[in-house]
Amino acid sequence: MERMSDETPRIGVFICHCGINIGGVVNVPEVVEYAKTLPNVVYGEENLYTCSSEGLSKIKEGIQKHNLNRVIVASCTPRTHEPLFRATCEEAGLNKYLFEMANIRDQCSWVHMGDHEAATEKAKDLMRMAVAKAGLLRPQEETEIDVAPSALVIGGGVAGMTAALCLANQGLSVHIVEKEHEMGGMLRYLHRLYPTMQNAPEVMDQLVNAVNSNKNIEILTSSVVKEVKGFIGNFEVTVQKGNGKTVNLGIGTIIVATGATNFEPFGMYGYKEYDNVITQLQLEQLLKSERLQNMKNVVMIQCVGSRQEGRSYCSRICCMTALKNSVLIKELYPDADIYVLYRDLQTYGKEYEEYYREVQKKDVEFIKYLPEKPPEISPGQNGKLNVNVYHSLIGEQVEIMADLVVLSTPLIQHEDAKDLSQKLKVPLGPNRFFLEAHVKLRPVDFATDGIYVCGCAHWPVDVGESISQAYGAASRASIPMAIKKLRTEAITAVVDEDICSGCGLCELTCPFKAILIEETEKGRKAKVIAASCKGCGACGAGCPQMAITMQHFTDEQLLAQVIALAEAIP
Amino acid sequence: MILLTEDSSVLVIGGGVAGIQASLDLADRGFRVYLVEETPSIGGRMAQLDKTFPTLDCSICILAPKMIECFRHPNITLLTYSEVKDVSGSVGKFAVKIIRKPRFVDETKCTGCGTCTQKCPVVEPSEFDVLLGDRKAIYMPFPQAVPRIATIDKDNCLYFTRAVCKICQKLCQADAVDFEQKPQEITLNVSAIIVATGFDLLNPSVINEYGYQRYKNVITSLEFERLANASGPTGGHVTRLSDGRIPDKVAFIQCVGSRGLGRGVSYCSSACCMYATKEAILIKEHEPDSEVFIFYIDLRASGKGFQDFIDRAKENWGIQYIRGRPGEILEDPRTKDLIIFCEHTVSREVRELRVDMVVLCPAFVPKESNKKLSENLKIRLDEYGFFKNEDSMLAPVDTNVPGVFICGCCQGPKDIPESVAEASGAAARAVEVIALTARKEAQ
Amino acid sequence: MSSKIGRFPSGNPRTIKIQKELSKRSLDAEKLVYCYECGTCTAACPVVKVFPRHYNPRVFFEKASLDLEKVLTEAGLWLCAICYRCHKRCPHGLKLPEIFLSLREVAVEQGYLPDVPSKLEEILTILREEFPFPLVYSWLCLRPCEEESKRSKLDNLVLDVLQRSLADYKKKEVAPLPKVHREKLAIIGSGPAGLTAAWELVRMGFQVTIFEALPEPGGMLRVGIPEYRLPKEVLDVEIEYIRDLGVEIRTNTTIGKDLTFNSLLKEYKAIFIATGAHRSRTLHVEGEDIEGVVHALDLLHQANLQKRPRPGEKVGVVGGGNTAMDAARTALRLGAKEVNILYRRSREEMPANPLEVEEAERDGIKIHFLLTPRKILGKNKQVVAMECIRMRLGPPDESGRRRPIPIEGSEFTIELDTTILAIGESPDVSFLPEEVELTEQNTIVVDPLTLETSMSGVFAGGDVVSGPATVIEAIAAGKTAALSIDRYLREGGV
Amino acid sequence: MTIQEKFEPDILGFLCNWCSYAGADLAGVSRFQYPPNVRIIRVMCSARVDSTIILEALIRGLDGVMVLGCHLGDCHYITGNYYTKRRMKTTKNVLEKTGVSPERLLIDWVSAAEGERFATLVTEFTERIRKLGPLGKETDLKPQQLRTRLVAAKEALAQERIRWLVGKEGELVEDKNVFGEKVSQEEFDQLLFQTIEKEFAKRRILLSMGEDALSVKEIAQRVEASPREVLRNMISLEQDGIVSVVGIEENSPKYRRVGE
Repeated sequence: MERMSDETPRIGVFICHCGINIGGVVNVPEVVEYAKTLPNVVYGEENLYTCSSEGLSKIKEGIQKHNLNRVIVASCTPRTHEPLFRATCEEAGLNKYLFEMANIRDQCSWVHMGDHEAATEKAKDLMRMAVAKAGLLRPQEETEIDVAPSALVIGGGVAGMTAALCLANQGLSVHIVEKEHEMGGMLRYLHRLYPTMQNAPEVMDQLVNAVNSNKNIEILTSSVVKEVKGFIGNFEVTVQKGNGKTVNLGIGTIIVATGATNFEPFGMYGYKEYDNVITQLQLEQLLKSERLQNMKNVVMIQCVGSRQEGRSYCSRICCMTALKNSVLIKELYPDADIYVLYRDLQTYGKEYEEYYREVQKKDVEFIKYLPEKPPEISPGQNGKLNVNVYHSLIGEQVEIMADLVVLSTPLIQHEDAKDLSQKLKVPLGPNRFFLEAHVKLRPVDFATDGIYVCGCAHWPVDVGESISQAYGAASRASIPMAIKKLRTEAITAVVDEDICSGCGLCELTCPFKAILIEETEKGRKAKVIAASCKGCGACGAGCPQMAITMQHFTDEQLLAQVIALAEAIP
Repeated sequence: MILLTEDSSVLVIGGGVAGIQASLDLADRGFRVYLVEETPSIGGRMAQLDKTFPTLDCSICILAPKMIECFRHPNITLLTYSEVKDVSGSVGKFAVKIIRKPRFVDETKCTGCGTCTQKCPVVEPSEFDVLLGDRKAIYMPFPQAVPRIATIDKDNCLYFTRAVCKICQKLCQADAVDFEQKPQEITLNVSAIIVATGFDLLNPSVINEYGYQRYKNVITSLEFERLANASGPTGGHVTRLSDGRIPDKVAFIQCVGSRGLGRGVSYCSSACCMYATKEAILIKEHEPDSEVFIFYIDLRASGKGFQDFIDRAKENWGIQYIRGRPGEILEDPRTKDLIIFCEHTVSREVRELRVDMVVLCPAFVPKESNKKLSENLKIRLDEYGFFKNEDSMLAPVDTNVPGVFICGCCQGPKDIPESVAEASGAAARAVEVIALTARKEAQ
Repeated sequence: MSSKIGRFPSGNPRTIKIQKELSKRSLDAEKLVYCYECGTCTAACPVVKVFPRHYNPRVFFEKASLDLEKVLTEAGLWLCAICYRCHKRCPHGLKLPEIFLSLREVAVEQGYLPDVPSKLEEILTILREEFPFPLVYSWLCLRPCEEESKRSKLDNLVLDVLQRSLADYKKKEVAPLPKVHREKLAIIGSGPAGLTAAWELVRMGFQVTIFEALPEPGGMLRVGIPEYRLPKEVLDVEIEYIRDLGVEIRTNTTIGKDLTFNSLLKEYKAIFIATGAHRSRTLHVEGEDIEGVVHALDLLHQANLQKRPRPGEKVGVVGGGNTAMDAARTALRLGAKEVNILYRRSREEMPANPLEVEEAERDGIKIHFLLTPRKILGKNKQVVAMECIRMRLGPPDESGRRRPIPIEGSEFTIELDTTILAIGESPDVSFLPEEVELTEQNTIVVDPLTLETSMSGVFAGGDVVSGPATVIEAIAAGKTAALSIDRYLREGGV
Repeated sequence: MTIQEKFEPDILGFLCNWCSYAGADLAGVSRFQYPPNVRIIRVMCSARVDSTIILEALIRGLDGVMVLGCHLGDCHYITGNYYTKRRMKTTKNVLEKTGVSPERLLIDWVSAAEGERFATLVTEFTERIRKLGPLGKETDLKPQQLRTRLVAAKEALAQERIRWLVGKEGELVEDKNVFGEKVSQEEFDQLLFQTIEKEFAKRRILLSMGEDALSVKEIAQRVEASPREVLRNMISLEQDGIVSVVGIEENSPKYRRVGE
């Protein structure tokens, strides 16, 4: 039985300890007692973990036993836990929009750890504001939308191709947009791949042929995404093809697999100053085309341009790349001596540590240098380079006459990533890599529904990890297209037709074209298209007649929160 | 032409974060999923953690929503406290025999109210709390357990050992306690199997010069997590096991049993550098003026935002990193403090460091049950005892048996984001292989 | 597989020869490449504690890879005490002592060390700064082979230098050192720990008296270590030197019998207990009391006192430590035809240091693993056979080593006429008052940094604290105790 | 400074769900501490914040208001934060007219990854407000006078003419107007600020009249403005039908409020 919400509100308040995260700073019992004194609050309780199944069943019990028609949970951030609590209310027969949260952890206890009293006062204020808004909440119904059964993969590297193949084999149609004139991405430049030392061109051809022969996949090379409109299930993507023509695609979900590019260490260690100072990628090119002449001493320097001011991250793949290239050099020239100058050797996990031992057996010396005493390069006799480094583990300067110096540089984000992020409306995180929804539990999703990310676009990873993430992104992207129907949020604009003067400012303001002026018997009035309205509220706050309000964020509700807050001010 | 066989189903073995993610992905797209977990509750290793790196989220707070989603998802059947007995058939048509170990509590009736656990007279060390805390003979492993159903530990319950007591049965208003429950064998027909059975930690007494079990105040990192957790044995206060005092000088030791050709295992367990830093920060958070040291060899922080996390630990929290693997730890018999002898390899001096508590970061090792499961599923183990994938680069989640997939730490040590991505990957491969097999049969 | 020693620059003919020679003598030179310089060996090494400026094994082998020429001239090559603590703690289990020994031989043969005698003189001067008996230490650590025929070029050079220094020692007139402090200090036990502490304290100007139960001072150096590893004459000379410095050594005085511990407490300001671990553990097995059954220490003791005990033809030694190895090799030298060693675990778990095990096997001694005696059978009080049982290894016990579990039904008997028990020794602490706290294994509980026991002013070190260990560890303990006693007296009771 | 109890300002924050609210959560997760004076209301986009509600908050005694959105170009709703930027510019201008320092209204952009920056922003803003002191301290108005000025400002911001202008700014300045010409930003701002000036003056006049019939001179006295200026506003109010002449006394017309 749907709980009728228009009779007087009966608000239940559930305040969480979250172990000691809240309870350790905010005096939770005091806040519960205070909340019970607030208008329309008929029931209040505290528990250790409201998000646990025990906590949730307490909410359901509370709704039934005290006949609640509004529920407030004071705990952590609604961004992660609102869906969970709303679903619980729904199960107890309460419309899930008759629910409000007060963030007394991330925006209260965790940030006012030094002042327990002020934190408790703030929790009370936030409680009062939530109760004020809860009183004015109305039930809402969610609309259902169709999902186009076709995916867009941006980037034709190893990650993009793997994800596309996986989706195609599930019977979904896929469009790959690759800005270069051919597929393969970074694989085109690589020679052999660690740890299995498989041949990169073979791996690439295998993938490219599979992609070309799969009839569910359409490949658009030297093409760029020009514009993305719409939302999950109903993206309208305009792609600009190599020949200047554009094509419009109806897309259900999008996977960003744009990879990353190599950092050029200009002005570091004599790069471009001496010609026998090259990067690992250039070394791999020489190895691939067998143009690497014989040599006695090779010095590799790790962390060139990374883990320092301005680019603070470790780029994960440079150590293993250096080791792999050492193995390739030793295969060509067995009596070459190779010195790897490192800071922290990133040969993590099962296979990479084993690979490190294989390399140790092959006349490769590992010298740990300190960031404050980096190696110095100076020209030596007959074309050799004098590499002078302070071997920090034996406390002495070591001098090597190097025939070749190889710099291990990090992968960095593409220049045009900012442009793509704005088109897709997905954020870039620190170091300009794409920012995922949650670093631990949603590593391949974006916060925006329907858009996913994998490979180096998210963070520098090697080929094996890119493939594993590609399968992950394919799985996430296939879900909406598999179930064909999606329920969208009910937070949309509502027009009061008596006040609306049909001035059309709202139509001008809305970026989603979700509100248009139509002729009605009562004259020109604004009309909202619920399916495409994203609920941002720009039209409402700009309407000259103040005729538009947002469901679940109405003017009265916001005002009620402000008034409730102001009550505490003497 | 979309060929998504909605009627096929998938078996997921292991209810940790990887098993949960794979099950949710498959169930969300309409597949029937059977999630088998050998302990009474899903949640796995991650449920035992207090916080996670690099965001310091409270681990159970971000895992509980997913566990509850699994519990409430119409397409997922939770088979907890159950084991895989036998597997036959091939991709598309596997027949799996599952043994549902008797809980001696009727799952349909128990509401998880917990009165029985309060009154039960028998107290046993709790496996979930790594034997630091205790539980009753009838217990729920942890507050956020899913499903929230009690379980009776047959070997210690007075009724089974001396045919007395039965207090829990008398007290239970839902009349859910049923001592006559028998093991139940059910057979499932599934199209694909995903293994996500996770890992164990090496018993660090193998490196006996570190004194684990000999010295009271030498604990493992998992024991630390339980001590630091609010619903742990000490309510979230990290205390010394010798005298219950809050330590103000703590040392972490990395690679205990890892990266060695002699004792322990030869691979790197890849997540310890990061979680040691996290645990160090937890100490500084509880006790700002405490001193925390981390003895490491190579700091491995190459994941997203990891290096910034370490830099923040150094600059903002003042954690002291020492490059060197201690040679010896001795215990001061009176104060039970620990004296660590280590060469600070960058200054080449051997120094003694007196601390109140030592936390060892032991190697990740394969679970004992891997052997039996690999025989049942006929999938290969690698030389360390982890499950072996077909190709660590091109087919990271496939196994030598088509239709059987592996993800998470059961195939090698990795951290939570990699496990979650791999779990989604395994789900995608399962769907792809089912679709391909169905299409082949349709032709 | 390339070796880490002399690896760079690769292709240098001289270093290649060294690498070939090394690979012939010991495998671990190859495994050294896996070292990632974690510093565990240096942290665990007692010699580093005594000579931090001269010796760091990790740095030595790293430099040996980059600049072999220079590193071979360093003192570090000669200071390893062959105690294998590094081997037990290294994550890869590398056996550094064997590499040092082989490297010395090969370096001499390859002409890297033209003037060995002056180098050894230099080493002896370094040792004299910190050691009371540099020659005893050198004999034990440089290990010159005692059979004439098998001696290497290096062995002969070493023996010459040591013999010459021994002769100088005898001639040297030593005046007793001035007594600066009034306090009189007592040391119980004249083993390596006691002697080192006495030497350090007398040099600081204290009056030191050592009480020794046996007729001859030296402890384990005297009774435990066989003549072929340490000629007793060297020991006598160096102990004489310590006596001349002013240390009074009263032999044949057992504390607890001739004098009570409490009487010492009244008379001496501080006491250092260094009585070692001489009481052999019993096997608790039927037939252990039969006449042919003898404890390893007693055999070694008899042999050392030239009593020439007569072991039978077929000898069985039970145990896997250094004492078992010495007892077995001594039995061979005393005329035994066939010597077998029975050890209940496997080779990796053997406490004896691997070099001793190798040399025992080279002498023809057969070692049987995973075997323990169940019963000793005798006929008219003479040992005729021993019933043994096969073992298998279970999960690790508290000591971290895997627990041996007997396999029922695998019993069998070996004929032999002598059984030597070498299953470890424990200290005789009966003379101590209750206030001195003990562990279950009867070793004394001390503060690891100051070596002070639970009684203030009473210190303890060496085997009586650590259980059976090597000479260098006892020396290091003696030095630490001396410093603590000095600090204790200066601060009026720490 | 007398040792009276340190002034603790009350601050209201409007944060957009996708960026600044997420940034605030990240500050929490990373335990960046900041003063507890701010109370946050979550809105789906910073563009949801109507200027009138900001004035409402100040009228009710808040000492400072923060409106934090996504960085320009990052907005989850593409152009939301551009509208916020324009509306807050207008609000600050009106606020200035009341004598209250516009610094009490903070407009800034915080991304989901800038936890530390959010904490610093809140700390600095709280300090600034603390220096400014309680609301209105910087003016020499009595509380009642300040209140009527703020109400006048709020009513001005509710006027169709200003809201229409603000809504059209994007089109007029960036694209072209209906005649194809482009208005420069300066020109537009000048026009906007003039309109604000007029509307604000009219609202103050209406508020000061209350129900009685007053002459221009009397009104000028009440609002402390020149009679000439008041007259001009009265004519335009009369045109809008909001006031009308109800009689003549000593040959000066008496006006009374009729419309609205």
